[in-house]
Amino acid sequence: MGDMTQKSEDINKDLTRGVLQTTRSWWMCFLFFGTVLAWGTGCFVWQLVHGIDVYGMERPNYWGAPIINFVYWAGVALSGTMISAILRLLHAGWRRSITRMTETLTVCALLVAGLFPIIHLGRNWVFFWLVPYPNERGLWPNYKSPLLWDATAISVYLVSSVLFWYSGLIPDFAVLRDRTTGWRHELYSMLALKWKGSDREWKRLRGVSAILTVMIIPVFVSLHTIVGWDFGMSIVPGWHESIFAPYFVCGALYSGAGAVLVIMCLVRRAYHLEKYILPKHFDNVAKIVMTIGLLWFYFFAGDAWSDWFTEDPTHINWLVYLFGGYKWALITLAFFGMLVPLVTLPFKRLRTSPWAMLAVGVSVNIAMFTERIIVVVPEASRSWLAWGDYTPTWVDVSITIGAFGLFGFLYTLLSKFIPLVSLWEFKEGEVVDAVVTVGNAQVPVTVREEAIG
Amino acid sequence: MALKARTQEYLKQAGKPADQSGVAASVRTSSDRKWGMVIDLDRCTGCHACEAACSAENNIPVVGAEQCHKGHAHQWIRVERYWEGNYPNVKARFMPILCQQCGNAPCEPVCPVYATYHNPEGLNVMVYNRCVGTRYCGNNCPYEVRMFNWTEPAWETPLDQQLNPDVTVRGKGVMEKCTFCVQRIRRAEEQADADGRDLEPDEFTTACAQACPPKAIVFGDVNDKRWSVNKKREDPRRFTLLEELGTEPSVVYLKALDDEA
Amino acid sequence: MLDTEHFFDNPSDIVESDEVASSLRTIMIRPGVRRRGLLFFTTLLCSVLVIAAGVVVWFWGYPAQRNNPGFWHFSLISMLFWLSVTQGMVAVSAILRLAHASWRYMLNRVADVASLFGFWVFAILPFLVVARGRIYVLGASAHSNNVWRTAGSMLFDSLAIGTAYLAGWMLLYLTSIPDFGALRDKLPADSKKQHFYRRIALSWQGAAKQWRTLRLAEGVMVFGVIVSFVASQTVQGWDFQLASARDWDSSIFAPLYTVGSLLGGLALTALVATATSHAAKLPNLVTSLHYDNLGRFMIGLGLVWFYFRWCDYLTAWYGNIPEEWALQNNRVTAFPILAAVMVIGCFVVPVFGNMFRAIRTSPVGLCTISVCVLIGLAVQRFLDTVPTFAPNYPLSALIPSAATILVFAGLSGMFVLTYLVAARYFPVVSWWGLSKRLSRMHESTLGNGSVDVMLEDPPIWET
Amino acid sequence: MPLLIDRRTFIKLSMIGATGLVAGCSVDERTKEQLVGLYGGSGNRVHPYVNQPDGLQDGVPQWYATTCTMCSAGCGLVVRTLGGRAVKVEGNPNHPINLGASCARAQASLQTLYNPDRLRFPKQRSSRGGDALYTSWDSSMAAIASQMSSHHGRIAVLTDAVAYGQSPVFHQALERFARLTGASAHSFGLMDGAPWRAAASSVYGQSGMPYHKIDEADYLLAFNANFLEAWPSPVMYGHLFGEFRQGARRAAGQHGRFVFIGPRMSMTAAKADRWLPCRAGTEGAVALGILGLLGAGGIPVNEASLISEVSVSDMTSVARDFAAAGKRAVALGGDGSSALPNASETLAAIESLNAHVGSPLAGVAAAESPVRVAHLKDIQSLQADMAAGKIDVLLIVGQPNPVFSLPQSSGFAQALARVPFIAALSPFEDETTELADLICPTRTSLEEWMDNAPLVSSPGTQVSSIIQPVIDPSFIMDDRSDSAKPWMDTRPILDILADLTPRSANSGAPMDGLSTLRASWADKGEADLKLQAQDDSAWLDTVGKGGFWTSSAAKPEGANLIPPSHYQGQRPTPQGSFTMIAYPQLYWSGGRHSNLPWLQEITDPMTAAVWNSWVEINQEVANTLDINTGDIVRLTSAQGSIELPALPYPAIHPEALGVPIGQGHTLYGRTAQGRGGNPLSIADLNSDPVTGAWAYGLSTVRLEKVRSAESGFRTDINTLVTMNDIPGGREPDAIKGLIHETAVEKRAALSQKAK
Repeated sequence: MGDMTQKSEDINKDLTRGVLQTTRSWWMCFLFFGTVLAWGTGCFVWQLVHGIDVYGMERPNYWGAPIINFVYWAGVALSGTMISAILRLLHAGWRRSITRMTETLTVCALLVAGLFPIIHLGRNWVFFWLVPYPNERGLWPNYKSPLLWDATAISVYLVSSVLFWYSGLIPDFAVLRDRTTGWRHELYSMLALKWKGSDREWKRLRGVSAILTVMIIPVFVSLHTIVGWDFGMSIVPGWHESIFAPYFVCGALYSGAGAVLVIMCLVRRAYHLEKYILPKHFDNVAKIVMTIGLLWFYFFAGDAWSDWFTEDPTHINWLVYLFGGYKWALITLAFFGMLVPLVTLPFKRLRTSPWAMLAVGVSVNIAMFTERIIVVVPEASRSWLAWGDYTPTWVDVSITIGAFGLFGFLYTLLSKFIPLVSLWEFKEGEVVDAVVTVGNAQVPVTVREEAIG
Repeated sequence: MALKARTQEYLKQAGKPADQSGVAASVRTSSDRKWGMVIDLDRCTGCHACEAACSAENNIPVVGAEQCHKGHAHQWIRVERYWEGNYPNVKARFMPILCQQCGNAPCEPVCPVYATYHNPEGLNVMVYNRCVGTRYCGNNCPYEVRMFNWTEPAWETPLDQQLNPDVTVRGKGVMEKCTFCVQRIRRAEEQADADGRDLEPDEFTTACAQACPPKAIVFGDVNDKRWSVNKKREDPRRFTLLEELGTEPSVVYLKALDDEA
Repeated sequence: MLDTEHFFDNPSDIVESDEVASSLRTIMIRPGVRRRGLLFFTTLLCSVLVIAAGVVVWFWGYPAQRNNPGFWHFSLISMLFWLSVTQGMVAVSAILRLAHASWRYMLNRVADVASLFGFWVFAILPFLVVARGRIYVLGASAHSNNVWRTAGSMLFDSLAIGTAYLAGWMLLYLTSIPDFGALRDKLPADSKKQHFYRRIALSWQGAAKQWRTLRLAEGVMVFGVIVSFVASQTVQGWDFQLASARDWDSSIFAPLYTVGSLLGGLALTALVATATSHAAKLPNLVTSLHYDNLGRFMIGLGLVWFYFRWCDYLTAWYGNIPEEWALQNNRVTAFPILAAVMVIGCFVVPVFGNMFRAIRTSPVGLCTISVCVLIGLAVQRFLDTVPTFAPNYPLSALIPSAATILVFAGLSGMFVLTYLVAARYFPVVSWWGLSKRLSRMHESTLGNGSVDVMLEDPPIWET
Repeated sequence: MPLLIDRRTFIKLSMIGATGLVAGCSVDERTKEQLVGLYGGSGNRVHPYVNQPDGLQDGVPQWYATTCTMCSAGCGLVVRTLGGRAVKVEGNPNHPINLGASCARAQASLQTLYNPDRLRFPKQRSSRGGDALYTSWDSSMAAIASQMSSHHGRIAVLTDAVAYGQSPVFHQALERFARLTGASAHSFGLMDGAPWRAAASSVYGQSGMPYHKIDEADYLLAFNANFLEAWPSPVMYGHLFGEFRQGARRAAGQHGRFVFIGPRMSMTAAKADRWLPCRAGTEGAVALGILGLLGAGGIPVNEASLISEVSVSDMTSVARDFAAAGKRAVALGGDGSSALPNASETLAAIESLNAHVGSPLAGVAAAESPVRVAHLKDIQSLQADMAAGKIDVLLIVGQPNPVFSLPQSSGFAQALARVPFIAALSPFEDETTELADLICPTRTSLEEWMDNAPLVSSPGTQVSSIIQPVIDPSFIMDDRSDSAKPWMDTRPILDILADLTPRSANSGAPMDGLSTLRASWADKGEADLKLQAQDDSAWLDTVGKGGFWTSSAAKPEGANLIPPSHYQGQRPTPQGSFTMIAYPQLYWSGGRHSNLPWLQEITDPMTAAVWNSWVEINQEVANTLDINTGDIVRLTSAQGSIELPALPYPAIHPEALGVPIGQGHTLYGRTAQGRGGNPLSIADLNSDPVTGAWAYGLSTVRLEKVRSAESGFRTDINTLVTMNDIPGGREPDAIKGLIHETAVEKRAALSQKAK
């Protein structure tokens, strides 16, 4: 077992290098995202002062860039849960090295997504009226409104994903606590909650993560169902569809999985984790992207088809507008969201090359952002008695870029404080997947984790 | 009109939809009054006097050419002109569209802060200082009659002298719509209570109905048969806008008549 | 106990071990059916039912019931129910192959045989699809929502349903070639049957290269089956179910009916597998591991089914558009008991029932759950279409009458007959599947712990 | 030292963060209160309870009856004031003209009262063209008085025909002022009643504005008569039209037919059952053609059809229906047909249609005593005097604004330059007062005493309404300056005229508006009016009621029938050029009211355009010339050229271009300046031969495209903003065919119900 301890020491050194050393390129990244974030916040303050008029919205379509961003970022936020919770439920061993990365992706994306319901308000400074706090006038928010379901779903999902993320981090904080001095030591010892690594602690940690895995699945589905029902519940011709809930969940998974590919490639390149994130991981995530891509296309076609199917001009106007004025969005969606994945994903050689998968991840996310535009704007532009159009202004664009800036800023900041590959999970994986020689045959033996429940 | 006939027959057979609207049943239509309006499209000459009277009565801000270009105009009642046919046999129809004070309003359940709710007198009331500006009600209104304050409204001195103190001046970020001149309803009710009597029929009316030269708009209490609005509601030319959406609008239109024969 | 020393030297030796051989022999040699006993009795009963249903429909249905949409609608619904459930079984087995589930071998053949029901469908469906136009003109809406707005519905519906069955047949035939080969070798030389099997076994020698091409073909056909299944269910979901729902073009119907038929297929696979293991007197054909996994799969599908159903209901309720809400409300208030049966059958029983390991792993438990699921799905078909006739027809005319129940029974008889007839000609329990299962999955002791040793097949596309 | 932040610093940090956020976007509640101005005056100054405006009680509205002078109809108004602020204008329910209704302009009259661009203090301009500096009232009145006394006999007064033209007391005061100072009085307004009076005298033998009781008519035939829009009495005709469509006559279920013959479908034509497009300016030919068919003079029908492009079959069917309707048929001329080169002949032909049928529904209500000369002839005579140097002092009263309303090439501005001293008494600065040496702010009609006689009233009713100040303008405070200084210092016109009239001649002449008014009512002809003016309580009742009106049975006078039988009107336009129809838009009253924000923002009824003017081009013609909505085109005529955004219009004659009058101001306050183009500046100067009234409605122009429309909004490139709900203004699919029903369907429904 000697080589075991030596190997775990190498693993510790590799994985905590990102946390302990601050390279120049990290600072460059941090400052770049910081400036983009500052530009975005500046635009938000400009919108606060001048009112919603700075966006390009008008009478029939009242929702624009903030809602599109909200749906997109809530979609990206679903990826972490899928990787860590669902794959753990399905005993997919290969998930170990990327769970921490994707859960951080979830937390950051969710923080960004949580901001947009406040940005899109007409009177942003009274956003707290949406929170059901007791007040002397006995006024409660209206729980029949899908926007309230949104607020609840996001806060529940934020709490549960932070818990899920933090519970996995405790052992790693303990490792870092023992390797750092000065204020870092104080910080990590505070965060590690006096973790000693005793068997009782490991058993309790496994219990917590088992429960969280099972409980987070319904929260993860309900978040994007409710975001879908923001539109499904209205009676706007294009939005009043019963397929919107599963359609949005698949859309979210699709862009989430794409984001996972992007993050895996970038983090692997940034922290030189070639030994930890293997081509096998890219291969499996790419397969997830492909299956969910097909599922998403099935729902997308179902939504558009069922409007065409009614032969009622009011329901078909938005489709005419989609194929007319918004043809550019449809072409970007078709090219980036359907053609690129369909061409690259079936080939194993492409699936295992990180840079190809980065390209596919980025193209999937471009497509899904355009798809959110297609879901939000054309339908609202062709209402019953009034038609309108939505031309994004510079504030719309800079709020969107500011959102990416905020996400990047948070991710680089967090990657400074937490190791992006979970140490204990990775080591646990090494032991389990040993190769056993039985007779003269080398048999890959996987000790299956005890089934949950 | 196949669609309408089918709805009628469908509702009759399948029973009325369950009584659920944005407000608990106890609050809804508990008082005996229900305000309604009749707009006779044959009389309406499209002169927009109602739009001017409404702007004067309800402190509607003037937003300027650029905001109009961006589609941010503020008219609570707008008189739409629909073209039909091509030169030379072309027709133009005038259609005043205002908040229909729906009995079953799609904008009520979706407001997260109860800024718009259904009051006992059958009005869809807008609580301005409660509105946080999510604009979901604007999306969900099929008649597109909800106007949003995209920027801070401004009246240069002395135009601010003309502001009507009975109506709140809305700030930026608040949704607003026709309220059937609720300030006039309240003033008439208070006056009646002060005199210790009930509201007499046709005692008061809304700003647009009062200004309309051809008397196309008639406003009144639909539950009290003595008001003149009820006689007009039985006119065989009656129809309501987008009735198939189940919004139960309280504004009844009377068809215009063409005599090309 | 199997001696594990040679266990891995040559996996095919395991077949020769006595335990495996004995169970194979029982299946192989007596594919036929003896005169008396349970099998004979069921064959007789089913053929009587089928003939009775045919007579009723042909001699009484056409002349007397020409203008009664209720009668024709029920026969169409029952046909659609059995059609979707059989395709569901084929799809479930295809999904298990795709997901490379190690416990799938036994269920694959049992589920694939359901595609033979296609022969009955090809016989009956054209009549019903032609009648469909008339049913819905008399019934719900003046213009029936025909998903193929422009083209005629009959051609495209049959095309979609037909391809699903064709793909099922090809997969069945391909995976049963090894069995035909075994039969060819086992039967006495140049007897008439032996000639027949030699011709359809396509010179199968069991060589490694042949196995590899078989696995590749199986991989391609699995993909074909799944795609055609989804297409066929989409068409059924929108065209048949929505044809009668006036103006409520719920886009969720396609996925709802896809998941519904998967759930039904799963339930029916469990039932048929248990029945086959009893009929073939092979107690370890379907072990508790199979039931456990089937149960879990059923929980997942039950949840997804209820999720789609809830989307449909909530969108109509919240939108509050009279036509749409009247339809949904009519479904629930006009037939409260049936609505309850549907929800309990398709959601409460499979999801909460299967949560308990004891119920899930016991054959009796899983079979009762499956029966409830099938009842729930049948009621769902009834509940989605009949209330829309309400405005035109008094509800009394739409209660299933004796004739319609007989038609349903006839169709069920057809389904059972498919299995019995198929059993005469080739093993309903696949021979190579059984040997593979027994050889690949075994408890073996490693040191002092016992470890489930499982020889992982490389995934299909890596052959 | 543990790094832990203790609780107190943590709270401090978060407070700083929080306040930072709040300060950034806090809304200053104080400004909102200021806006509404709860009590008297504006801003946060609560009026000392001591010197309240009369009868002011907090929160209790005061209603004052007055009369609207936004156009010459003279509708009765009732203005609601709260805390000394005029808040809402409503129609006076018992006024016979409008019976409680009011039009968009009446509602916007409040914005003339509280317009930010009002002239606030008298201004003196040192040199012609230099910038004007504020002076005091006394110095400016002294300057005018001295100028007038030193140039006795060489003085001219140019008054505003719309604001003061309908006021008998103003006429009296002006005529006495002119007699005593030897000034020549001229008045100018765009829309002219002269052709009407000429036609009435030639057909009915009485010179006056003809009336048409269309509410009792069954067949209405309008020749380019936009009686629901700008002129002569839109609210009265609006009410009558409402009755015509769904009034007592329709209770019988027979639908009154309304046919409109005109080159362009105006808002009124949109309400017609049938619109017969005719070549611009040839309405007279159609009328004469129909007269010919009815066998009462006129011209042969195929000649009429050749001239006007209205088909013979249409004309015969109209003539047949007109005759069939008998006494219930009414033919109607309007502002469109009275602005043609052959205006009097056209109107005479139209009125003789009524005379031929002998319908009691048309006639002349009250003969007008002073036969007034046409505005164009009047202004051209003034221009001639000025050019000849005979005028030393010119006094401009009100807002005639001839520099804007006459074509540049008419030379009026150059003539003005020849006058040594010009003084303007006007509430607003406009293009004409720009050339004046002295400008004194007068009050708008809601702030002064005046009376008003409506232009048209139903037969047998004599109406004389009263205009009274509804607020005391000194209570409009300038809340920017800290001292409580009134925002403006204005004086009523009657007081100014009284001051300027040389006092030595008749001492004891009434000094202020109220006394002048009561004096003029006292020496009025009718007995009961005289009584009103003398007895105080009777006078208060009259003022409270808003005026005095009596109605007696109308005696139908005989119509002598000399039907015209020749036509010298418009011939087909030369090839390659168009006929520009400059029509008065219903809100902007010929340019006078385009400085009111509401009237700019409320959409135009037919084109749904706002904040701009446009050129209506026939759809096919626009397609052939590749002109789309919003492209900038140039109209050039003999008089000059203007650039306007084009608007392909589905309902206008191919050879005609419709341009609304009212925009294109170069100097008229922030709301009106620099918007669209002014068609009057390029209108031809030809006039009606009989009366000399200006035929601004018809000019030949050439059209060429300057550049195509750019997306986005820029004021400098004249972006056209249209507010159609559905682009192209088509009927939305959701309510296709829902909002109208043909009479055939109605009759079928009625008979089906009857069965």
